[in-house]
Amino acid sequence: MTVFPTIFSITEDELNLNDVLSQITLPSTGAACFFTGMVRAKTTRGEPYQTDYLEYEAYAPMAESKMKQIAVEIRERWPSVEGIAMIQRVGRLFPGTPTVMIACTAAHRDTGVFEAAHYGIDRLKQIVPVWKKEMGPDKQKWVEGDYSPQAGE
Amino acid sequence: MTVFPTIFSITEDELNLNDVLSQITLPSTGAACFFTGMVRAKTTRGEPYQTDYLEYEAYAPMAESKMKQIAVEIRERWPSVEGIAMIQRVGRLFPGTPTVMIACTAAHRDTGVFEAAHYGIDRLKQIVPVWKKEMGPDKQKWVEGDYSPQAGE
Amino acid sequence: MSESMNMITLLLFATMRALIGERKMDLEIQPGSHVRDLRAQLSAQYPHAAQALKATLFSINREFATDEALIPDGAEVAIFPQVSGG
Amino acid sequence: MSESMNMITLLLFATMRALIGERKMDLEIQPGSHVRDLRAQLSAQYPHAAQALKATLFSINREFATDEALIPDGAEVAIFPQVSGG
Repeated sequence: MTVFPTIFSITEDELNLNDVLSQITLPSTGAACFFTGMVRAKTTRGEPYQTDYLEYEAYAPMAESKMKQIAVEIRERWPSVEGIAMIQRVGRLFPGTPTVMIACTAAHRDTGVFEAAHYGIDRLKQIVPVWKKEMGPDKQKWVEGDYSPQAGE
Repeated sequence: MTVFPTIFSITEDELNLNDVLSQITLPSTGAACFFTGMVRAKTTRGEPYQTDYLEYEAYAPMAESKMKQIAVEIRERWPSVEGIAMIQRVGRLFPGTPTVMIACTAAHRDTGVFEAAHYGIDRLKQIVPVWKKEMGPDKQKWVEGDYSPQAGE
Repeated sequence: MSESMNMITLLLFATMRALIGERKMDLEIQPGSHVRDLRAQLSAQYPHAAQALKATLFSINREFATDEALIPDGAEVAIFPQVSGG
Repeated sequence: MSESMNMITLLLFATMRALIGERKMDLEIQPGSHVRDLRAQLSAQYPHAAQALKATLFSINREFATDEALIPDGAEVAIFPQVSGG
Protein backbone atom coordinates (compact mmCIF):
# COMPACT_ATOMS: atom_id res chain seq x y z
CA MET A 1 0.00 0.00 0.00
CA THR A 2 1.25 3.45 -0.94
CA VAL A 3 1.89 5.89 1.88
CA PHE A 4 0.92 9.41 0.87
CA PRO A 5 3.46 12.00 2.06
CA THR A 6 2.45 14.86 4.36
CA ILE A 7 5.10 17.49 4.91
CA PHE A 8 4.73 20.37 7.35
CA SER A 9 7.24 22.72 8.84
CA ILE A 10 7.88 26.05 10.47
CA THR A 11 11.25 27.20 9.25
CA GLU A 12 13.62 30.13 8.89
CA ASP A 13 14.92 28.70 5.60
CA GLU A 14 13.98 29.87 2.11
CA LEU A 15 11.09 28.01 0.53
CA ASN A 16 12.15 25.85 -2.40
CA LEU A 17 9.09 24.98 -4.48
CA ASN A 18 11.01 22.59 -6.75
CA ASP A 19 12.15 20.51 -3.77
CA VAL A 20 8.68 20.49 -2.26
CA LEU A 21 7.14 19.33 -5.53
CA SER A 22 9.57 16.44 -5.87
CA GLN A 23 8.84 15.38 -2.28
CA ILE A 24 5.10 15.08 -2.90
CA THR A 25 5.28 13.54 -6.38
CA LEU A 26 4.61 9.78 -6.31
CA PRO A 27 4.70 7.36 -9.28
CA SER A 28 0.94 7.85 -9.56
CA THR A 29 1.06 11.66 -9.35
CA GLY A 30 0.22 13.76 -12.41
CA ALA A 31 -1.01 17.10 -11.02
CA ALA A 32 -0.04 19.62 -8.36
CA CYS A 33 -1.57 22.85 -7.13
CA PHE A 34 0.55 25.27 -5.08
CA PHE A 35 -0.38 28.40 -3.24
CA THR A 36 2.31 30.77 -2.00
CA GLY A 37 1.86 33.99 -0.04
CA MET A 38 4.46 36.73 -0.44
CA VAL A 39 5.33 39.89 1.49
CA ARG A 40 3.91 42.87 -0.41
CA ALA A 41 6.06 46.01 -0.68
CA LYS A 42 2.92 48.07 -1.05
CA THR A 43 -0.67 47.35 -0.14
CA THR A 44 -3.59 49.30 -1.55
CA ARG A 45 -6.61 47.43 -0.17
CA GLY A 46 -8.00 49.69 2.56
CA GLU A 47 -5.65 52.51 3.61
CA PRO A 48 -2.56 52.20 1.36
CA TYR A 49 0.76 51.56 3.07
CA GLN A 50 4.31 50.48 2.36
CA THR A 51 6.24 47.67 3.99
CA ASP A 52 9.98 47.55 4.58
CA TYR A 53 9.88 44.04 6.01
CA LEU A 54 7.82 41.77 8.23
CA GLU A 55 8.79 39.94 11.37
CA TYR A 56 7.03 36.59 11.57
CA GLU A 57 6.75 34.48 14.67
CA ALA A 58 4.94 31.23 15.30
CA TYR A 59 3.99 29.02 18.21
CA ALA A 60 5.84 26.29 16.38
CA PRO A 61 4.75 23.03 18.04
CA MET A 62 1.10 24.08 17.99
CA ALA A 63 1.43 25.37 14.41
CA GLU A 64 2.76 22.00 13.29
CA SER A 65 -0.01 20.18 15.10
CA LYS A 66 -2.60 22.43 13.37
CA MET A 67 -0.96 21.75 9.99
CA LYS A 68 -1.26 18.03 10.66
CA GLN A 69 -4.95 18.55 11.46
CA ILE A 70 -5.49 20.50 8.22
CA ALA A 71 -3.89 17.66 6.24
CA VAL A 72 -6.36 15.24 7.83
CA GLU A 73 -9.27 17.55 6.93
CA ILE A 74 -8.05 17.78 3.32
CA ARG A 75 -7.73 14.02 2.96
CA GLU A 76 -11.24 13.53 4.36
CA ARG A 77 -12.72 16.01 1.89
CA TRP A 78 -10.61 15.11 -1.18
CA PRO A 79 -9.60 11.45 -0.90
CA SER A 80 -7.85 11.61 -4.27
CA VAL A 81 -5.19 13.96 -2.87
CA GLU A 82 -1.84 12.15 -2.72
CA GLY A 83 0.83 14.47 -1.28
CA ILE A 84 0.34 17.53 0.93
CA ALA A 85 3.00 20.05 1.93
CA MET A 86 2.59 23.06 4.20
CA ILE A 87 5.46 25.36 5.10
CA GLN A 88 5.46 28.59 7.10
CA ARG A 89 8.57 30.74 7.16
CA VAL A 90 9.35 32.79 10.25
CA GLY A 91 11.86 35.54 10.99
CA ARG A 92 12.54 38.76 9.10
CA LEU A 93 11.04 38.57 5.62
CA PHE A 94 11.41 41.19 2.93
CA PRO A 95 8.99 42.15 0.12
CA GLY A 96 8.79 39.63 -2.69
CA THR A 97 9.65 36.73 -0.37
CA PRO A 98 7.33 33.73 -0.19
CA THR A 99 6.36 33.30 3.47
CA VAL A 100 3.79 30.53 3.39
CA MET A 101 3.13 27.67 1.04
CA ILE A 102 0.66 24.86 0.59
CA ALA A 103 0.78 22.27 -2.16
CA CYS A 104 -1.47 19.32 -2.93
CA THR A 105 -0.88 16.60 -5.53
CA ALA A 106 -3.13 14.00 -7.16
CA ALA A 107 -3.14 11.66 -10.14
CA HIS A 108 -5.24 14.05 -12.27
CA ARG A 109 -6.05 17.74 -12.28
CA ASP A 110 -9.84 17.39 -12.04
CA THR A 111 -10.31 15.61 -8.70
CA GLY A 112 -9.78 18.46 -6.27
CA VAL A 113 -6.16 19.68 -6.15
CA PHE A 114 -7.21 23.29 -6.70
CA GLU A 115 -10.01 23.11 -4.16
CA ALA A 116 -7.80 21.28 -1.64
CA ALA A 117 -5.01 23.87 -1.83
CA HIS A 118 -7.54 26.71 -1.61
CA TYR A 119 -9.19 25.14 1.44
CA GLY A 120 -5.76 24.53 2.95
CA ILE A 121 -4.54 28.12 2.76
CA ASP A 122 -7.83 29.41 4.19
CA ARG A 123 -7.52 26.99 7.12
CA LEU A 124 -3.83 27.83 7.63
CA LYS A 125 -4.77 31.48 8.02
CA GLN A 126 -7.63 30.61 10.36
CA ILE A 127 -6.11 28.19 12.82
CA VAL A 128 -2.32 28.15 12.59
CA PRO A 129 -0.83 30.40 15.31
CA VAL A 130 1.45 32.73 13.34
CA TRP A 131 1.80 36.47 13.85
CA LYS A 132 3.45 39.16 11.83
CA LYS A 133 4.70 42.60 12.69
CA GLU A 134 4.72 45.12 9.89
CA MET A 135 7.83 47.32 9.71
CA GLY A 136 7.17 50.32 7.48
CA PRO A 137 8.77 53.71 6.83
CA ASP A 138 6.56 55.45 9.43
CA LYS A 139 5.56 52.82 11.93
CA GLN A 140 5.59 49.29 13.17
CA LYS A 141 2.45 47.39 13.98
CA TRP A 142 1.08 43.91 14.42
CA VAL A 143 -1.08 42.98 11.49
CA GLU A 144 -4.57 41.62 11.83
CA GLY A 145 -5.51 38.61 9.75
CA ASP A 146 -8.15 35.94 9.40
CA TYR A 147 -7.20 34.17 12.58
CA SER A 148 -10.47 32.79 13.96
CA PRO A 149 -10.05 29.40 15.60
CA GLN A 150 -12.96 27.63 17.23
CA ALA A 151 -12.57 26.13 20.70
CA GLY A 152 -10.92 22.73 20.45
CA GLU A 153 -9.21 23.58 17.15
CA MET B 1 1.57 52.64 -14.61
CA THR B 2 2.59 49.12 -13.68
CA VAL B 3 3.11 46.65 -16.49
CA PHE B 4 1.95 43.20 -15.48
CA PRO B 5 4.34 40.46 -16.65
CA THR B 6 3.18 37.68 -18.96
CA ILE B 7 5.68 34.88 -19.50
CA PHE B 8 5.15 32.04 -21.93
CA SER B 9 7.53 29.54 -23.40
CA ILE B 10 7.99 26.16 -25.03
CA THR B 11 11.28 24.84 -23.79
CA GLU B 12 13.48 21.78 -23.40
CA ASP B 13 14.83 23.14 -20.12
CA GLU B 14 13.81 22.02 -16.64
CA LEU B 15 11.02 24.04 -15.06
CA ASN B 16 12.18 26.14 -12.13
CA LEU B 17 9.17 27.18 -10.05
CA ASN B 18 11.21 29.46 -7.80
CA ASP B 19 12.49 31.46 -10.76
CA VAL B 20 9.04 31.69 -12.29
CA LEU B 21 7.54 32.93 -9.02
CA SER B 22 10.13 35.69 -8.67
CA GLN B 23 9.49 36.78 -12.28
CA ILE B 24 5.76 37.28 -11.67
CA THR B 25 6.01 38.83 -8.19
CA LEU B 26 5.57 42.61 -8.27
CA PRO B 27 5.78 45.03 -5.30
CA SER B 28 1.99 44.76 -5.04
CA THR B 29 1.88 40.93 -5.25
CA GLY B 30 0.92 38.90 -2.19
CA ALA B 31 -0.50 35.64 -3.58
CA ALA B 32 0.35 33.07 -6.24
CA CYS B 33 -1.36 29.93 -7.48
CA PHE B 34 0.62 27.39 -9.52
CA PHE B 35 -0.49 24.31 -11.35
CA THR B 36 2.08 21.80 -12.58
CA GLY B 37 1.46 18.61 -14.56
CA MET B 38 3.90 15.71 -14.14
CA VAL B 39 4.60 12.52 -16.07
CA ARG B 40 2.99 9.61 -14.19
CA ALA B 41 4.96 6.36 -13.91
CA LYS B 42 1.68 4.49 -13.56
CA THR B 43 -1.84 5.42 -14.49
CA THR B 44 -4.88 3.64 -13.09
CA ARG B 45 -7.77 5.70 -14.49
CA GLY B 46 -9.28 3.51 -17.24
CA GLU B 47 -7.09 0.57 -18.28
CA PRO B 48 -4.01 0.67 -16.01
CA TYR B 49 -0.63 1.13 -17.69
CA GLN B 50 2.97 2.00 -16.95
CA THR B 51 5.07 4.68 -18.57
CA ASP B 52 8.82 4.60 -19.14
CA TYR B 53 8.90 8.10 -20.55
CA LEU B 54 6.99 10.50 -22.77
CA GLU B 55 8.10 12.26 -25.92
CA TYR B 56 6.52 15.71 -26.12
CA GLU B 57 6.39 17.82 -29.21
CA ALA B 58 4.77 21.16 -29.87
CA TYR B 59 3.98 23.42 -32.78
CA ALA B 60 5.98 26.03 -30.95
CA PRO B 61 5.09 29.35 -32.61
CA MET B 62 1.38 28.51 -32.59
CA ALA B 63 1.61 27.21 -29.00
CA GLU B 64 3.12 30.50 -27.88
CA SER B 65 0.48 32.48 -29.71
CA LYS B 66 -2.25 30.39 -27.99
CA MET B 67 -0.59 30.98 -24.60
CA LYS B 68 -0.67 34.70 -25.27
CA GLN B 69 -4.36 34.39 -26.09
CA ILE B 70 -5.04 32.48 -22.85
CA ALA B 71 -3.30 35.23 -20.87
CA VAL B 72 -5.60 37.79 -22.48
CA GLU B 73 -8.64 35.67 -21.60
CA ILE B 74 -7.47 35.35 -17.98
CA ARG B 75 -6.92 39.10 -17.61
CA GLU B 76 -10.39 39.79 -19.03
CA ARG B 77 -12.04 37.39 -16.57
CA TRP B 78 -9.91 38.17 -13.48
CA PRO B 79 -8.68 41.76 -13.77
CA SER B 80 -6.97 41.50 -10.37
CA VAL B 81 -4.44 39.00 -11.77
CA GLU B 82 -0.99 40.62 -11.89
CA GLY B 83 1.54 38.15 -13.33
CA ILE B 84 0.90 35.13 -15.54
CA ALA B 85 3.42 32.46 -16.53
CA MET B 86 2.84 29.46 -18.80
CA ILE B 87 5.58 27.01 -19.68
CA GLN B 88 5.42 23.77 -21.67
CA ARG B 89 8.40 21.45 -21.71
CA VAL B 90 9.06 19.36 -24.79
CA GLY B 91 11.41 16.47 -25.54
CA ARG B 92 11.90 13.22 -23.63
CA LEU B 93 10.38 13.50 -20.17
CA PHE B 94 10.59 10.85 -17.46
CA PRO B 95 8.11 10.04 -14.68
CA GLY B 96 8.03 12.59 -11.86
CA THR B 97 9.08 15.42 -14.17
CA PRO B 98 6.93 18.56 -14.37
CA THR B 99 6.00 19.02 -18.03
CA VAL B 100 3.60 21.95 -17.99
CA MET B 101 3.09 24.84 -15.64
CA ILE B 102 0.79 27.79 -15.20
CA ALA B 103 1.06 30.37 -12.44
CA CYS B 104 -1.03 33.45 -11.68
CA THR B 105 -0.32 36.12 -9.08
CA ALA B 106 -2.43 38.84 -7.46
CA ALA B 107 -2.32 41.18 -4.49
CA HIS B 108 -4.56 38.92 -2.36
CA ARG B 109 -5.58 35.29 -2.36
CA ASP B 110 -9.33 35.86 -2.62
CA THR B 111 -9.69 37.66 -5.96
CA GLY B 112 -9.30 34.79 -8.39
CA VAL B 113 -5.76 33.37 -8.50
CA PHE B 114 -7.00 29.81 -7.95
CA GLU B 115 -9.79 30.15 -10.51
CA ALA B 116 -7.46 31.85 -13.02
CA ALA B 117 -4.83 29.10 -12.81
CA HIS B 118 -7.51 26.40 -13.05
CA TYR B 119 -9.05 28.06 -16.10
CA GLY B 120 -5.59 28.49 -17.60
CA ILE B 121 -4.58 24.83 -17.39
CA ASP B 122 -7.92 23.72 -18.84
CA ARG B 123 -7.46 26.12 -21.77
CA LEU B 124 -3.83 25.08 -22.27
CA LYS B 125 -4.96 21.48 -22.65
CA GLN B 126 -7.77 22.51 -25.01
CA ILE B 127 -6.10 24.83 -27.46
CA VAL B 128 -2.30 24.66 -27.21
CA PRO B 129 -0.93 22.32 -29.92
CA VAL B 130 1.19 19.89 -27.93
CA TRP B 131 1.34 16.12 -28.44
CA LYS B 132 2.81 13.35 -26.40
CA LYS B 133 3.87 9.85 -27.27
CA GLU B 134 3.73 7.34 -24.47
CA MET B 135 6.70 4.96 -24.27
CA GLY B 136 5.86 1.99 -22.04
CA PRO B 137 7.24 -1.48 -21.39
CA ASP B 138 4.93 -3.09 -23.99
CA LYS B 139 4.09 -0.41 -26.49
CA GLN B 140 4.36 3.10 -27.73
CA LYS B 141 1.35 5.18 -28.56
CA TRP B 142 0.19 8.73 -29.02
CA VAL B 143 -1.95 9.82 -26.09
CA GLU B 144 -5.35 11.38 -26.49
CA GLY B 145 -6.13 14.41 -24.40
CA ASP B 146 -8.63 17.23 -24.08
CA TYR B 147 -7.55 18.95 -27.25
CA SER B 148 -10.73 20.51 -28.66
CA PRO B 149 -10.11 23.87 -30.28
CA GLN B 150 -12.89 25.81 -31.94
CA ALA B 151 -12.37 27.29 -35.40
CA GLY B 152 -10.54 30.58 -35.17
CA GLU B 153 -8.91 29.65 -31.85
CA MET C 1 6.09 24.63 -60.90
CA SER C 2 3.18 26.23 -62.67
CA GLU C 3 2.83 30.01 -62.56
CA SER C 4 -0.84 29.69 -61.75
CA MET C 5 -0.42 27.58 -58.59
CA ASN C 6 -0.24 28.83 -54.98
CA MET C 7 2.56 27.68 -52.69
CA ILE C 8 2.03 26.79 -49.06
CA THR C 9 4.22 25.44 -46.29
CA LEU C 10 2.76 22.33 -44.72
CA LEU C 11 3.77 21.33 -41.17
CA LEU C 12 3.08 17.84 -39.85
CA PHE C 13 2.93 16.73 -36.22
CA ALA C 14 2.69 13.57 -34.13
CA THR C 15 0.86 10.72 -35.92
CA MET C 16 0.56 12.69 -39.17
CA ARG C 17 4.29 13.26 -39.29
CA ALA C 18 4.85 9.55 -38.65
CA LEU C 19 2.40 8.53 -41.40
CA ILE C 20 3.61 10.91 -44.07
CA GLY C 21 7.24 10.82 -43.03
CA GLU C 22 7.91 14.56 -43.23
CA ARG C 23 7.98 17.38 -40.67
CA LYS C 24 7.62 20.14 -43.21
CA MET C 25 7.02 20.37 -46.91
CA ASP C 26 6.40 23.00 -49.56
CA LEU C 27 3.25 22.21 -51.48
CA GLU C 28 1.51 23.56 -54.57
CA ILE C 29 -2.25 24.02 -54.31
CA GLN C 30 -4.83 25.41 -56.68
CA PRO C 31 -5.66 29.07 -56.02
CA GLY C 32 -9.00 29.15 -54.24
CA SER C 33 -8.37 25.85 -52.42
CA HIS C 34 -10.16 25.32 -49.13
CA VAL C 35 -9.05 23.05 -46.28
CA ARG C 36 -11.31 20.29 -47.62
CA ASP C 37 -9.53 20.46 -51.00
CA LEU C 38 -6.12 20.17 -49.35
CA ARG C 39 -7.36 17.20 -47.33
CA ALA C 40 -8.49 15.53 -50.57
CA GLN C 41 -5.23 16.36 -52.32
CA LEU C 42 -3.17 14.84 -49.49
CA SER C 43 -5.42 11.78 -49.30
CA ALA C 44 -4.83 11.18 -53.03
CA GLN C 45 -1.10 11.69 -52.69
CA TYR C 46 -0.76 9.54 -49.51
CA PRO C 47 -3.48 6.89 -49.75
CA HIS C 48 -2.24 5.08 -46.62
CA ALA C 49 -2.89 8.29 -44.65
CA ALA C 50 -6.36 8.90 -46.11
CA GLN C 51 -8.22 7.35 -43.16
CA ALA C 52 -6.20 9.30 -40.59
CA LEU C 53 -6.60 12.55 -42.54
CA LYS C 54 -10.37 12.41 -42.02
CA ALA C 55 -9.94 12.99 -38.28
CA THR C 56 -7.26 15.67 -38.41
CA LEU C 57 -7.61 19.35 -37.69
CA PHE C 58 -5.93 22.03 -39.76
CA SER C 59 -4.55 25.42 -38.91
CA ILE C 60 -3.89 28.27 -41.30
CA ASN C 61 -1.30 30.80 -40.23
CA ARG C 62 -1.48 29.49 -36.65
CA GLU C 63 -5.26 29.69 -36.24
CA PHE C 64 -7.45 26.61 -36.26
CA ALA C 65 -9.44 26.44 -39.48
CA THR C 66 -12.60 24.63 -40.58
CA ASP C 67 -12.98 22.60 -43.77
CA GLU C 68 -14.58 25.64 -45.40
CA ALA C 69 -11.64 27.96 -44.78
CA LEU C 70 -9.86 29.38 -47.81
CA ILE C 71 -6.09 28.82 -47.91
CA PRO C 72 -4.25 31.99 -48.97
CA ASP C 73 -1.10 31.92 -51.09
CA GLY C 74 2.02 31.57 -48.96
CA ALA C 75 0.09 30.26 -45.95
CA GLU C 76 1.66 28.22 -43.15
CA VAL C 77 -0.70 25.26 -42.86
CA ALA C 78 -0.40 22.62 -40.15
CA ILE C 79 -2.09 19.24 -39.76
CA PHE C 80 -3.14 18.36 -36.22
CA PRO C 81 -3.94 14.92 -35.02
CA GLN C 82 -6.71 14.96 -32.42
CA VAL C 83 -4.47 14.25 -29.44
CA SER C 84 -3.09 16.70 -26.95
CA GLY C 85 -0.47 16.83 -24.27
CA GLY C 86 -0.06 18.14 -20.77
CA MET D 1 5.86 27.61 46.31
CA SER D 2 2.81 26.21 48.10
CA GLU D 3 2.23 22.47 47.97
CA SER D 4 -1.42 23.05 47.15
CA MET D 5 -0.85 25.11 43.99
CA ASN D 6 -0.71 23.86 40.38
CA MET D 7 2.17 24.82 38.09
CA ILE D 8 1.72 25.73 34.45
CA THR D 9 4.02 26.96 31.71
CA LEU D 10 2.74 30.15 30.11
CA LEU D 11 3.85 31.11 26.57
CA LEU D 12 3.36 34.64 25.27
CA PHE D 13 3.32 35.76 21.65
CA ALA D 14 3.29 38.93 19.58
CA THR D 15 1.61 41.89 21.35
CA MET D 16 1.17 39.93 24.58
CA ARG D 17 4.86 39.15 24.74
CA ALA D 18 5.65 42.83 24.10
CA LEU D 19 3.22 43.98 26.83
CA ILE D 20 4.27 41.52 29.52
CA GLY D 21 7.91 41.41 28.52
CA GLU D 22 8.36 37.64 28.68
CA ARG D 23 8.29 34.82 26.13
CA LYS D 24 7.75 32.06 28.63
CA MET D 25 7.10 31.87 32.37
CA ASP D 26 6.30 29.28 35.00
CA LEU D 27 3.18 30.25 36.88
CA GLU D 28 1.34 29.00 39.96
CA ILE D 29 -2.42 28.75 39.69
CA GLN D 30 -5.10 27.52 42.04
CA PRO D 31 -6.15 23.93 41.38
CA GLY D 32 -9.47 24.03 39.54
CA SER D 33 -8.65 27.29 37.73
CA HIS D 34 -10.36 27.93 34.43
CA VAL D 35 -9.10 30.12 31.60
CA ARG D 36 -11.21 33.01 32.93
CA ASP D 37 -9.46 32.73 36.31
CA LEU D 38 -6.03 32.83 34.69
CA ARG D 39 -7.08 35.88 32.67
CA ALA D 40 -8.14 37.62 35.91
CA GLN D 41 -4.94 36.58 37.69
CA LEU D 42 -2.78 38.00 34.87
CA SER D 43 -4.84 41.18 34.67
CA ALA D 44 -4.28 41.74 38.40
CA GLN D 45 -0.56 41.01 38.09
CA TYR D 46 -0.05 43.13 34.91
CA PRO D 47 -2.64 45.95 35.13
CA HIS D 48 -1.25 47.69 32.00
CA ALA D 49 -2.07 44.51 30.04
CA ALA D 50 -5.60 44.11 31.46
CA GLN D 51 -7.32 45.77 28.50
CA ALA D 52 -5.39 43.70 25.95
CA LEU D 53 -6.01 40.48 27.91
CA LYS D 54 -9.76 40.85 27.35
CA ALA D 55 -9.32 40.24 23.61
CA THR D 56 -6.81 37.40 23.77
CA LEU D 57 -7.37 33.75 23.03
CA PHE D 58 -5.86 30.96 25.11
CA SER D 59 -4.67 27.51 24.24
CA ILE D 60 -4.21 24.61 26.65
CA ASN D 61 -1.76 21.93 25.58
CA ARG D 62 -1.83 23.26 21.99
CA GLU D 63 -5.61 23.29 21.55
CA PHE D 64 -7.64 26.50 21.57
CA ALA D 65 -9.65 26.79 24.79
CA THR D 66 -12.71 28.78 25.87
CA ASP D 67 -12.99 30.83 29.06
CA GLU D 68 -14.78 27.88 30.68
CA ALA D 69 -11.96 25.39 30.07
CA LEU D 70 -10.28 23.87 33.11
CA ILE D 71 -6.48 24.20 33.24
CA PRO D 72 -4.85 20.94 34.31
CA ASP D 73 -1.73 20.81 36.45
CA GLY D 74 1.43 20.99 34.35
CA ALA D 75 -0.38 22.40 31.31
CA GLU D 76 1.33 24.34 28.53
CA VAL D 77 -0.86 27.43 28.22
CA ALA D 78 -0.39 30.07 25.53
CA ILE D 79 -1.88 33.55 25.15
CA PHE D 80 -2.82 34.48 21.60
CA PRO D 81 -3.44 37.99 20.39
CA GLN D 82 -6.17 38.08 17.77
CA VAL D 83 -3.89 38.65 14.83
CA SER D 84 -2.66 36.16 12.32
CA GLY D 85 0.00 35.88 9.68
CA GLY D 86 0.33 34.55 6.20
